[in-house]
Amino acid sequence: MANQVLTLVQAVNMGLRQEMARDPGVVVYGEDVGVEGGVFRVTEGLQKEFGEKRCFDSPLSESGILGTAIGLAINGMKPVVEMQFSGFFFECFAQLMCHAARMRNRSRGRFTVPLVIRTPIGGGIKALEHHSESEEVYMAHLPGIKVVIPSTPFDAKGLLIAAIRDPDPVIFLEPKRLYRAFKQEVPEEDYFIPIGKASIIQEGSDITLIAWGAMVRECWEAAAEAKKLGISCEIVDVRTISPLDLETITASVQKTGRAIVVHEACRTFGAGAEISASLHENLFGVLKKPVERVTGFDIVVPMARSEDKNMPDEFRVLEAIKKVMA
Amino acid sequence: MANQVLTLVQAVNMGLRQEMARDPGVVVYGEDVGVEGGVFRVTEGLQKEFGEKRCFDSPLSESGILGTAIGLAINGMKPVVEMQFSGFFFECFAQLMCHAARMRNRSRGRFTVPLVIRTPIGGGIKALEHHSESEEVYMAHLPGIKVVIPSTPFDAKGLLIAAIRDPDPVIFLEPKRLYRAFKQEVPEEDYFIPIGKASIIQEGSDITLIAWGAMVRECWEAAAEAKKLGISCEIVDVRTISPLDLETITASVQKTGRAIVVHEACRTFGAGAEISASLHENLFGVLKKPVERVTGFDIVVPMARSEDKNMPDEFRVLEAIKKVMA
Amino acid sequence: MFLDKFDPLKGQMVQILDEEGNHKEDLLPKELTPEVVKGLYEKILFVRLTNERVLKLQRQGRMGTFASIRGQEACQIGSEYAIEKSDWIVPAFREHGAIWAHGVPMDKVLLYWRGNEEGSHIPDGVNVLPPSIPVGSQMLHAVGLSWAAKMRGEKQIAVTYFGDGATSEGDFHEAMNFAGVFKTPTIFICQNNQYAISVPRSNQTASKTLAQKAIAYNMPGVLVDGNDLFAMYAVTKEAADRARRGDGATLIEAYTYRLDDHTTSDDSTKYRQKSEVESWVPRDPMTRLQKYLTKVKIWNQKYEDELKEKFTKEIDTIVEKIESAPDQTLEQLFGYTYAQMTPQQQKQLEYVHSIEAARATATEGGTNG
Amino acid sequence: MFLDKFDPLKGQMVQILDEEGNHKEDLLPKELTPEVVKGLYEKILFVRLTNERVLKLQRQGRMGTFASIRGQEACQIGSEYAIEKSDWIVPAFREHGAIWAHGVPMDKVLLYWRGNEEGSHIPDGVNVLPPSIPVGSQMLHAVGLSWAAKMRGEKQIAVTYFGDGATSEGDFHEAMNFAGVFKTPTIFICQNNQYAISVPRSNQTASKTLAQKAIAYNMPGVLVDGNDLFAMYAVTKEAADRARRGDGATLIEAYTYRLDDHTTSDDSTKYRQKSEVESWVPRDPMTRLQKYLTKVKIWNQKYEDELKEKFTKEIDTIVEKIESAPDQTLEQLFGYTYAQMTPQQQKQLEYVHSIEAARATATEGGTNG
Ligand SMILES: Cc1ncc(C[n+]2csc(CCOP(=O)(O)OP(=O)(O)O)c2C)c(N)n1
Ligand SMILES: Cc1ncc(C[n+]2csc(CCOP(=O)(O)OP(=O)(O)O)c2C)c(N)n1
Ligand SMILES: [Mg+2]
Ligand SMILES: [Mg+2]
Repeated sequence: MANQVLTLVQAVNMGLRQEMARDPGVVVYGEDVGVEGGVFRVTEGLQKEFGEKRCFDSPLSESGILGTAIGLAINGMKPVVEMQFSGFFFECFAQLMCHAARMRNRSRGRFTVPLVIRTPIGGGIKALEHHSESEEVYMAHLPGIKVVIPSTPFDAKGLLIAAIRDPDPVIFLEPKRLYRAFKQEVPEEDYFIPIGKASIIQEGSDITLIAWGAMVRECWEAAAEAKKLGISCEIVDVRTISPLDLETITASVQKTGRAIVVHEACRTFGAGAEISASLHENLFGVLKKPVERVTGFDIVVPMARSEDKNMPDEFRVLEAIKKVMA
Repeated sequence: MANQVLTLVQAVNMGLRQEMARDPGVVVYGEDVGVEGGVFRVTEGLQKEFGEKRCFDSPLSESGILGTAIGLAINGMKPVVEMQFSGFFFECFAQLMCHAARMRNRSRGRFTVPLVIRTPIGGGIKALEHHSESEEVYMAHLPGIKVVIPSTPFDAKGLLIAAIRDPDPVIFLEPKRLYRAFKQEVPEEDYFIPIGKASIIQEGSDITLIAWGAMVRECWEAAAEAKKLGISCEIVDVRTISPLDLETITASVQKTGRAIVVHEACRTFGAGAEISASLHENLFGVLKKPVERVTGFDIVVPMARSEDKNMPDEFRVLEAIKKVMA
Repeated sequence: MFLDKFDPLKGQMVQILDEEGNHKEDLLPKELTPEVVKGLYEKILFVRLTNERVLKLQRQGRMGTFASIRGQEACQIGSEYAIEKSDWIVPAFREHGAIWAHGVPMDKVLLYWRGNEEGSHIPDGVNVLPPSIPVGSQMLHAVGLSWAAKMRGEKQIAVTYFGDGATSEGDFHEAMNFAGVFKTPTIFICQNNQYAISVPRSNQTASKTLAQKAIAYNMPGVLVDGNDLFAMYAVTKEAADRARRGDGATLIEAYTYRLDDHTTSDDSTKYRQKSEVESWVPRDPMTRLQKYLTKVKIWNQKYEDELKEKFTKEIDTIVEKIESAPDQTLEQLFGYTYAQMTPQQQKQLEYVHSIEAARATATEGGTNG
Repeated sequence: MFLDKFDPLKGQMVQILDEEGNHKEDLLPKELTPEVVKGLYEKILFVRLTNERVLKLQRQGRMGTFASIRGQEACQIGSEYAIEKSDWIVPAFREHGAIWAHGVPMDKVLLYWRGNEEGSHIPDGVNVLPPSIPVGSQMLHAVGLSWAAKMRGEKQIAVTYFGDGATSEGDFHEAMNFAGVFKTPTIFICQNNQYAISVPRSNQTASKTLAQKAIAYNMPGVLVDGNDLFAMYAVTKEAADRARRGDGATLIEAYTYRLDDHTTSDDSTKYRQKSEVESWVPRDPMTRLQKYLTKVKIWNQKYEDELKEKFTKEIDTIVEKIESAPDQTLEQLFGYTYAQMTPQQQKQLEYVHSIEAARATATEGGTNG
């Protein structure tokens, strides 16, 4: 089969289409995912191809979407539901925490909830209020839930397929800033990216940059600039936030002795804290410098005109690299 | 005025009563807080004393409770609402995140939301499912919200008064295990414990134990055992989880060179991560040993008969002390 | 027949068997023969005796916090009898009657309330979800379960139980709305037992009945005497047939009363008058069944005494079983979070094993340190 | 008078001014004199012209994503006119008409949509909450605001606006229920514009009207022609009087249509027929007002042209003002999270200042690094 050159939106769409074709139990629903094909067009064409029973609009009701999906999943279906923006995710968080995350445990394995929640996350597209937040740590702190986030079209398709076939509930975060940011070759075939495995996307020897989603590209660009200054950066794309692949991350930092974690979410009690803490705890005496965190600030995500002031970018990552290497 | 010897429940009750007497804008509501006086009797007698307009039952509707409290607070009242158990807190989390936490910022100070949410937190009383969780980090990661948790009756009254008089939304966490665990002298007078200040409750020179709520007592007891082994523990009662008083915590660890953070919540992406990360980042080269975290595990909080197996206790803290001092 | 004839806006309530044990012949479903009623009565008796025993064990410190169902047995046994074993039951936490009748062994029920996860390990083949403590949250699961069957063209339906308090939660609304929009084969049974802990029904919502809330979703809503086994059976049967026919969901308000405290942690004398409780005693669902069964010459004191003796022994066995049931192991506590343990969990499990070993040694040695 | 005469279950809808500009004299409130109607018409015209301008600016990249209100102006201007300036308005995000009429300067409205926080900085003395993007969440605030007034014995009420889609959210249910239980002086105005983005009203809920959802809370619910300024005024006035008298809340379903796309990011041709949109054009709330005002000899082309010219100039000034408005400073972005900055924020603010200084130097130097 040939490869196609796709955006992240198109890669997710391909993954959904192929999984719907493979497994008649896959149903896709959420607000505006049917006729409209989703506000970001991720589900475009699915209703046409598979009919209204496989891909359809739900009422405007996030808890309703997840709560019914839990029932569907227990009774043998494979719901892949969309929360239109992660900023509205907390409307369904009680269902996630009290039920989706716990049903396997509560029933000692009799009932499981193999569903996927897709939701666009993060800033960078100058959207309205509540449309640019990064809530990954809330989800990742929850035992029973897996949280993945791709940073490329290739990974997006592969992680989505893995998520759909996973026996447990998976939250599939889509960095909306990358939806159409670039294209990449994506195989037509079936493949998957294992959940729980980070990826070393660039090898280097001086310092490890750790990021996920849209921040991976900022690291990439900062690393290119750093190279000009003679600094060799290794880049870890975390890909799965929970369960976190500390093994890969730690091995990299063991080698480089220095690390920077980059995320959009606000700093305090953010996901970077766990990574920094774990690195320090596990590599005490090995680390040459304290871990740096380049993050969003402890403020409400600013509206469109000022959102850049909060968002970590290449420049801030590069400054951090220079600081750590100094 | 005389002191009274009170449990934590009684101390909170006294604080509520005195604030209701002082400020006619204070209204207390929630599920079963009126006639019943709360399922833990924290609001006992308030309806009788202040009438049904000041202390009353609401429908079984957490989002309704917080959402209306936001409106009340904006329009000049001072709602002190109860969420019956923190395990049901996520029913109102969207209101907390999208509105309570942001109204000051969104309106550039025109509207503020000075309200208090009281909720019992944590395990240790062999309660039913969903009644023993510790959700503090979810709340603490949210800019715009303050999160406090007392570990003694004295602090409970003082922090509650501070919370009620604070100009911003404050979550007042009540460690249910301590509700009636012990009594303490509590002054009749008006006093408050400043929000944002941790407290060194025991000085020591070898190691700093950092905890909040019910875990403070486990640290206390472990420290007493450690003393027998010739180890001198300093204990920091964090008291305010957000904004975290890193200054006090860091100063203590700067002195001792060693630290253990103890919390009931599950470990990964828990509040201990931020404390460990910050200590390592700020005291690089000063720390003699990596920070230890003694926490609940990454599992669903077990039901009553097994909850002890998950809960950090004196023994586990002491083992950690021995490990760090080894 | 009931769904379109009894209008909750007019305050009409379905009752077939009254407090004196008299029944309306025209409304009585034929299938409720004396023999069938006898079987259902025996279930109610068994459930009530078990409930009593648990309350006793709890007072002796041999049980955890427990939610009594005394007074609500007919709601549950009647409605359960109206559905197939292959149908789903999605309970709140006060439905031991319904879930046991549907196939959950009573020792499981008791283990749950004893605080052992094995109690919510529903046996294979029994289509009942574990109890749902978060009030109002479970009805959405029933919508999803029954919707799955509909999607596959199967005839399975789901019944979900919840309290009067649960109707105030947003999830009740969202569940009803989904059921309305997607015409799912779901039966919503609200056991209006007049209280949500201490909060009386009248403070929970301003609407005169809970059944009328169905109008907001273009769904039939019907008020039923929840202490009337016959009415509960008959109305649930009609709703089940309707659901199976593809005509969608129904809301049933079962008007009943919680004769005991909310749970064993509660003291209901704080918020309700003894006289109120007493006024409900004659409306006890068991009493009127005894009267009916007396008329059809099935019930007499000897019959009752023999049954009680038999059931008491059965309950003894159950209690022995749960009191000797092993607690959950560390492997079990970690092992069901995901299909596979995470690396973090593996490390934590190792750690806790070593801690427990050290603790055992310390305890043996008589000191901790 | 409207609230008890028009039954949504019977499909009855309040209309006073029809599409041809004919009115029902017996229903027309006396206070709607031709002069008053002229004033309201001018507001509608101003709002519509502003709306058009913003759409144009957006296409030129001079505005952020914007939600047009074309077609819904009468809903908003009519209902707003029925309340006092001291009353509260709690909008969703498609209520520029109502909030401007209530006192929010139009430059604030535009600044908000331009993505500047100063746009939700409602001026002192104006009782309007900032737009609420999370659908369905704001009605609870209106209940709380008006409840506060009731608690203090003041006569203030609150009006909250929301869409047809919002009725599916749990928070709608909880807000209605609280308003019912506590009899708060709240008016719930659902602008049923037939769509929630692409989802038609019929897929949102199975109930025939949204107004009938009030029955679940023992609250009056009334269906109103939302494109009829007179009806919107009259019904809102009755609800306001009722609320102020202490009789509690009302649900008004304003039946209207969103003539434009959901927002400027939307393309409504994907999900609705051109013919459907065209069928609503004759029902435009402005057209029928023009016809009415022509009859009472107020409206003519010259009047319209002069008004347009005047308003266009006013809008020019507003646009200049917002385009020259300063962006938020770092101090502003940090300074309103709490009454006082946290130590963490202080450190972060210092850091970002140093970063921005370094960035400025790097940019000057022409390199980054
Ligand atoms: C979401 C949520 N909020 C609060 C509670 C605490 N709580 C447990 S039972 C109960 C009352 C339930 O009343 P109702 O729905 O009428 O059921 P009943 O107990 O009468 O059977 C409350 C408030 C809970 N379990 N879940
Ligand atoms: C809680 C929540 N979920 C989803 C969205 C995304 N969204 C924005 S507007 C909208 C549709 C709103 O429809 P309706 O309530 O009818 O209002 P209208 O836009 O028609 O005025 C949706 C789904 C949101 N803003 N908030
Ligand atoms: Mg009840
Ligand atoms: Mg709409």
